[in-house]
Amino acid sequence: MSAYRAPALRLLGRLPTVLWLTVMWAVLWGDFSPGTLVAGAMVGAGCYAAAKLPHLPVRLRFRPLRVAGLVGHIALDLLLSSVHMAYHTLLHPARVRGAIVAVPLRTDSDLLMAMVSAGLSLVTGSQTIELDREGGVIYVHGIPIHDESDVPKLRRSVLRTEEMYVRAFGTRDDIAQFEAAERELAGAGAAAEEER
Amino acid sequence: MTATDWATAVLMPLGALFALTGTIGMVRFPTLLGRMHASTKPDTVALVLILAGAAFQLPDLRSALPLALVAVFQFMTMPVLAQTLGRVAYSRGMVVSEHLVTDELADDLAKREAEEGRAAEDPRRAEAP
Amino acid sequence: MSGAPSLLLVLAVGVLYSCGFYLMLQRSLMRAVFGILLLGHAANVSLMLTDRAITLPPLLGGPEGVLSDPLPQAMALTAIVITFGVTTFLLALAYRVWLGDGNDEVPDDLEDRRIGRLQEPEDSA
Amino acid sequence: MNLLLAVPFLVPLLGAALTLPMRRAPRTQQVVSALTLAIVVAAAAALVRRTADGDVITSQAGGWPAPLGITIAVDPLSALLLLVSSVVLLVVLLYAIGQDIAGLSRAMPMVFHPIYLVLTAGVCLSFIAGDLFNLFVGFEIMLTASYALITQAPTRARVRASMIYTMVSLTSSILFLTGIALVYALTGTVNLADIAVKLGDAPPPLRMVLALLFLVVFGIKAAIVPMHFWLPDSYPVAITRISAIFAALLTKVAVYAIIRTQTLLFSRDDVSGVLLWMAIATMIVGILGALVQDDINRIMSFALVSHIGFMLFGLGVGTVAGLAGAIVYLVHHIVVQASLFLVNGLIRQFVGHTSLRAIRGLMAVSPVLALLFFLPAMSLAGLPPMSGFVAKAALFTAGADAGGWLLYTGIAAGVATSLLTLMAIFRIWVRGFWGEPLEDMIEARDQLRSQGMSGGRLLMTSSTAAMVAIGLALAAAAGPLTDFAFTAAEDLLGGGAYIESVLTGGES
Amino acid sequence: MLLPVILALHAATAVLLPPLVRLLGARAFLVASLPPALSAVWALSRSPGIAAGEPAEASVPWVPALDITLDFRVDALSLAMVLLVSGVGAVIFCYSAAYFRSDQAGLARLTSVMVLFAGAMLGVVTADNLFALYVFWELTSVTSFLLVGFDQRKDAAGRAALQALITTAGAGLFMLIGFILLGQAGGTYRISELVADPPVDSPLLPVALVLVLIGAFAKSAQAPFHYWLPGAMVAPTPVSAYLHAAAMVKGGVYLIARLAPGFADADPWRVLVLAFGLATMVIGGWSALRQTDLKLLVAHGTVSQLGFLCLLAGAGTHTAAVAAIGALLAHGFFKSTLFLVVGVVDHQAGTRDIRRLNGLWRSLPVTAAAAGLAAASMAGLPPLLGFIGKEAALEAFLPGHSPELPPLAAGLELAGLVLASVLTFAYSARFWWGAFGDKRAAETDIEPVPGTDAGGEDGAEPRIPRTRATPPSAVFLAAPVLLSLCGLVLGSLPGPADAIAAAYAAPYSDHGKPYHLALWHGLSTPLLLTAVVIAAGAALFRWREAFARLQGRAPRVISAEMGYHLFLHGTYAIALSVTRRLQTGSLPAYLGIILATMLALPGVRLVTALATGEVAVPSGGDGLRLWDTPLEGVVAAVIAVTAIAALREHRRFPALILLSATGFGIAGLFVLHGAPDLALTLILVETLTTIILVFVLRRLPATFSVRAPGWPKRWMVVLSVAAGAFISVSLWLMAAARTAEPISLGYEAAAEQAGGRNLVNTILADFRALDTFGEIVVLLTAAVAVASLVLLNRRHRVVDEPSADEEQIEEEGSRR
Amino acid sequence: MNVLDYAMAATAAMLSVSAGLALYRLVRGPSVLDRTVSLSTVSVLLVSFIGLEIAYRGDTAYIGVMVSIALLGFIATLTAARFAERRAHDRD
Ligand code: NA
Ligand code: NA
Repeated sequence: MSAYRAPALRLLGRLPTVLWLTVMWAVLWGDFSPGTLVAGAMVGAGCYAAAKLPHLPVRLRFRPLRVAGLVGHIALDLLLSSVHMAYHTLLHPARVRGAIVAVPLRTDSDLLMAMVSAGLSLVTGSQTIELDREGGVIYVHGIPIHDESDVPKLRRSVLRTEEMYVRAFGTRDDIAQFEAAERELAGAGAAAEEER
Repeated sequence: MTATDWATAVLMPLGALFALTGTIGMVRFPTLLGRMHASTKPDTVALVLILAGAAFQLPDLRSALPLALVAVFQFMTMPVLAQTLGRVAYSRGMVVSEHLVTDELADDLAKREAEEGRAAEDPRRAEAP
Repeated sequence: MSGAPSLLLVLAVGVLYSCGFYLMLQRSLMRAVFGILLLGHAANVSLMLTDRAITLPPLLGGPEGVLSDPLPQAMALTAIVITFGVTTFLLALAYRVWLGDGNDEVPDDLEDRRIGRLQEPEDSA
Repeated sequence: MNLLLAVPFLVPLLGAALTLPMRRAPRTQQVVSALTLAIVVAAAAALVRRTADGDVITSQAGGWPAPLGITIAVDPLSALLLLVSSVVLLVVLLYAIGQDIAGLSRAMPMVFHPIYLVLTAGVCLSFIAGDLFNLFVGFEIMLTASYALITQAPTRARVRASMIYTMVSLTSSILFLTGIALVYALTGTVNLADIAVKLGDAPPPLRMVLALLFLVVFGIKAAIVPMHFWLPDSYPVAITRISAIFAALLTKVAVYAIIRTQTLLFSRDDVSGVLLWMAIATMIVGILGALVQDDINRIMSFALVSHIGFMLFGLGVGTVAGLAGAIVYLVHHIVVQASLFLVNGLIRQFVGHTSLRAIRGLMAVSPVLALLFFLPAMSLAGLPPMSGFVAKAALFTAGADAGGWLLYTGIAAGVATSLLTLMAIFRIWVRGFWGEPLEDMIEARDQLRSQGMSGGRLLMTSSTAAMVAIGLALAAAAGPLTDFAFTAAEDLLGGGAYIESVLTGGES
Repeated sequence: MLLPVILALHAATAVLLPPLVRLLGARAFLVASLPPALSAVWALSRSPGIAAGEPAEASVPWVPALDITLDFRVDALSLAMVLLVSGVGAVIFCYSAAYFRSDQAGLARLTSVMVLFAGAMLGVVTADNLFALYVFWELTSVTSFLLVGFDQRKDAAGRAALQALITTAGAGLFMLIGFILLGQAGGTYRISELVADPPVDSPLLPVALVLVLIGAFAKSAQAPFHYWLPGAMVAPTPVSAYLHAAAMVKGGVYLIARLAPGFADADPWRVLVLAFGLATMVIGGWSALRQTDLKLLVAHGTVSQLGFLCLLAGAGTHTAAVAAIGALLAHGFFKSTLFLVVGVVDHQAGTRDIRRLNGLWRSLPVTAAAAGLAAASMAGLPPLLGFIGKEAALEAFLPGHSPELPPLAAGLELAGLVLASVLTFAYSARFWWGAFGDKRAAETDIEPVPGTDAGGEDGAEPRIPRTRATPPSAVFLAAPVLLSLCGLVLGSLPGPADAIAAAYAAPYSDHGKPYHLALWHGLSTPLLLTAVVIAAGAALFRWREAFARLQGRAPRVISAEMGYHLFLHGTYAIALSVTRRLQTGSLPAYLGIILATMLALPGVRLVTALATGEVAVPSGGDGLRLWDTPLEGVVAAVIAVTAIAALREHRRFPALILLSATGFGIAGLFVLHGAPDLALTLILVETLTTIILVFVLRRLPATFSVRAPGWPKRWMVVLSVAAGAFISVSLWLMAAARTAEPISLGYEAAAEQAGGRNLVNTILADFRALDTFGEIVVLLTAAVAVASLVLLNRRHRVVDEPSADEEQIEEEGSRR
Repeated sequence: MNVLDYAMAATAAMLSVSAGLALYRLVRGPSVLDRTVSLSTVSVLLVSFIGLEIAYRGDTAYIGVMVSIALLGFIATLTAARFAERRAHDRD
């Protein structure tokens, strides 16, 4: 599945995780001296090896503007939905119902799918239950869902989130593939919607 | 009271308030998924607000950096937890259907099972792979 | 002079010890292990309670104020690590008991049970 | 830091570090272990010489002055116990090496050697620690090593026994730590000498509570009735070399700790009544247990419990003579228990087990074994002219000298215990050694004869014989030993020398 | 002085004998006889001086701090005993060379132990230090144990040996305490000093004397300890002759004789000695008359004689002391002769059963003659030493003879003495007749000669065949003959014996009527009494069958052996019931008892201190505060609630989660306490522990075992809560009562010197680096332990070392 | 006391109540997942508390603790969830 077979590249793939662990280590010791950093890198590498963490293929782009937009969107969403949730919590939690919807995703990048899934889970009121990578379907639990009419709203917000992630982080190929799939699904999706 | 003090004075109680409503939700919601929604995510908001408030009380940016790291860490880990918990809850049948408006995952699973059942009944297809 | 710890903490440490002892007295291996874990906590908290709460960390050159007593902290640190090592061993042992006996129980001594069943001394010549 | 003082603790650890990776060089590993212990023996002997006049040698680890840093202190008692312990450790090691050479053991040498040396370090540190928390660390080193050792060749029975052993030890450790917290709460210090001084101003009832709590803490490890039950359920199950060392040393380290804390820290508080009652209960309950056992190792374990009572009695007498008696008994008992457990090991090797139900006529098949058993057995029973007699005479004399009905009761209990010990021990002799030998034992003998004496077996037997001989030597040297014990006891009860040496520097 | 060397020689010979036996066979006994012979010769050479009142002394230091010194002192009494012990010993060793076959199993052990015994016995009778005496005393017990159990393949031998050992060594322990009390009271352990200057005013003296007498009585087989001696007859005959006639059993008599000059007047010495001695004498004589085994007959006779000796030795009058020496020597000679004769009869005729022996005097004339001399001496016939001793004894107890004895007591004692002497005469006669005499068919189990039973009508009894015996060798005979002649010679020429007796009796006042051992004292009351004894004894023997019927009808004397068995059985029963109740094998029970002990000792002390107000409870102000900050409430709540919830949770995984939360709470507490490093470490350790626990828990069953730990739950709750309360209250009170500023105030200055900012780290790395080092050692050791337990031993998980019992026990356990 | 102090007190109070509520869920369950969720909340609350502590003292000594609690909370919760998943077939 990965083109990064060469050892050097595989090492490169692991670097971000180890780097992250090193930083945490340094924070832990409250000390960014070289010694601490080296020790942290060693511990990080050790943990990495011990835990057999998956290495991330860095097949990403980074579009600062889009990313900023995404972050802003998420932050706002987080805050608002939390307030929304608080409202339900305080008033009538027993009456709140949810729904699990299946949303076919348009991108076929594993990494992007994972990011979308995580992004959905980050925000109050929605969270991934299952991710069918092969089928490209994400099952999302949403809350609060009062009745059937709220279901398409949830579906739409999932799709919007997907698009934002793809446009913020996807490579040019990813975006091309995404747009092709979107076009393909536009018709079929409507049909499917009716079927349900 | 300096400006930073004011910032702290606003951010911290606000964060605590989110935490409070979150845990109230955790107690009050009748379903597991409901409790998860109600608590895990407002907690994150609460934490970020409180850490921001704390950061304003620190003398310099460098000592505040770790607080930012903790916040980032929380952002990174929370979805992982939420997804894991959701998946487990569902697979263990703890998502009660009466609290669901619709459950398309159950529908799909039933469909898939039915297909596999047909495959098993059909001797030709069973031997084929 | 340091003064006594506050009543709430005295109560908390009492509860820790009591719960630890209670768990330790159970037949279940894992509960006994949990008991030891709690008791380890309890002992370390006891060390801490020899000094007042609401003191500054024992760092020189920090903000002005009363510093905590560093010695109980150092001893508790050592004790935590030691307890950890030993508890790990206990767990490994519990695992072996389970491998051998297939249950989660602290087993009785067999020879004691055999002697306990005797009605007459075996040998009084 | 005084190098001589560091040797008993650091050299074994160095040895442990050296032997740990030597899994492919068993001979080298054995030589290194033995050499390490030989060095410790030499150092201990030197310390005995230097403390013979009652001097206390102290040293501050890291050079920090007394209450701040950790004090290492060797007084005559510590030196004596260091010497006896290291000698016993060395001889048992030789036995173990013999067993390994003969291929008769399932213990893993790569684990056994380093951990055995760690155990040595723990025992030695406990003897020389001049600091309560450091004593705790020493105990923990010793105990952790003992956990590792008692599970060597883990059969189901051994795993069960280890569970009991470990849980009880842990309980004791936790209470020890709690005791340290209480002491620190009261005095704000953990240096033994410093505590001794600062307890002077403490309210007597609280001091008494501490004295009794530490009695319980170490009483668990010393197997004082009613905190002894774990011992006969765990020691006999371990493999020989381990049960020998455990029986000989581990309880004695706890007895040492009792002596040290009660004389140094709690000299102002009179717990002698409690000590004497516990001593009496320990003697009687222990030996009654021994009478109904069926397995030689278990008989010995119960007898071990029982005889801890004698040492406690000596401490309870509260006089120099009583304490000296306890010290002589301590030394005697270390050697005699090691001897008996090693002999039991030889029996187990010979017959396959140590149950009296299936041993008969050992004397006819192996007169050497019989002799090796008989001599320490006599000593354990307190029969003259063995060291056990001298020790017992010292205790009884001290008790009678001090007088009082409780002491007379204690002496009566001691007499009863001696008689019952005699019965228990000679029951082994009559049932196991006398009588018509069983078929399989004759077969075993013939098989051994046809194989001839291998080097390993020779080493096992001769190290056992050496241990027995050391016991006889103790009897022969009972005069100097007792004199030394009196010096040690005077130091302990005088108190001043130790405190002065620690707090005013001594040597460093 | 030569004595310690001679003692060492015994020991050295004992070590050398085993190889010699391999070389020489039974003849090695001749080598073995050298040390006792040397000892006897040495004693003889020193006897003039000793008799003249110049004891030989020597001293070897052993444990000076305890006054355990091997002091030796040979005075008249010791001289007599040395001559007996070593002289008779040497003779018996020579006899043994003929008695034993060279292929006898265990011969090396036997010779070796016998020489050791001879040395120990020599030590007993020459020691002048109570401890030294005890040392040799118990050495004789142990060697006797090995000798009685010599035929170790027989279970009876083992039982008898153990019985003798438990009785004598057990009583010996009482004696040791008696010695210690005596030594404490008198301020010295030197026997000669104690006897010369007895601590008569000490309140402990009566106790000490009773204890010492218990030891002496047991050793000398006085009632009620007399059962062990007949039992010990399973030993080979030469051993019995030596130990149970000449030497060991005299130990008690010797000790009594040794102490009597100092302590006879102290209560309750005389009463005990006279009462028990007389009772033993009568009981022994009575039961000797019932025996059919010659050896047992002699053994019971010995019991009787020992009673006689004890009362003489302990009576504490001049004449009794003189009589004691006479009787002691006489007994040593005649009793060992009798044992040796039994050996010869057994060896040559193949039996020692009276009912299977008939007319043996014809085939063993010399043996019969020697036996006759010895028996006559025992019976008290002139001109033998036995007669002289008995005369003296009768004289000693004549009412009014000695002012030390109240007339009534003396009269009673005398009557008893006469009665016992009658019995003695009768069993002496019975012995000779039983061994050598001609018997009627009704008195034996021997098949009558065919055809001789027809003549029943004329009153003639059927004839029974004479027992056949091969003639013994000269060497074999020499010993009994020599020893029996000693009795005759010393009886006829009592001068040397009298010299010794006089020297021994010197400390007693003779009240102007010095008594000497002599054949003829004129027509005196004792002579008359002797005549009465002889007449009555002869009558008793004449009408022995009638007497036997009488004995058969008489209620059995309460057997003291039953007492021994009761003691033994009772002890084992108590041991079992105590042990099975206490040693339950249950770990929860053990831990519970430990907690209970903690509550019973320091716990109770704390409660009494609180109840009586001995210790101040902090009140108001600084001591009594609910909290330092309300946050403590949160932390305390988290800790308490999760901990309590964890113990109520029976499912392992929720319990683990709750425990993690407790860990968090404690970390919070550490934060409040200004201990960031501690909180950090706790959390890291907690994480690791949790991970490990999950790994282990995954394999274990989902819920905890719910089997009750064996006692009611509420007890456990009470116990745990009380223990927790004790500790926390102690902590509270102690912190409130702190006596000094904590030493850690010194760390701030020192840390600057050490160059550390974090005080905790500085302590760990600098001030208390040794602890940290130790902690690392513990951690590594634990790692190795875990590895060896879990990883390395995977291959052999179940049973890997011989432990046959385990399976067996397990089987039994499951069958239950 | 100024506004900041009041704010901090209010924060502490609210966090405390939250902790109590989380504790309630932790103890009551009913399922292992409920406990897992509340464990994660407890850890977040602890981190918040420490944030408060840092603000109160203006000192960063506790940041290490904070990071490790965050780490532990994550690891513990994840492990718990994984565990629950693996043993889905048996009742907890
Ligand atoms: Na004391
Ligand atoms: Na503090």
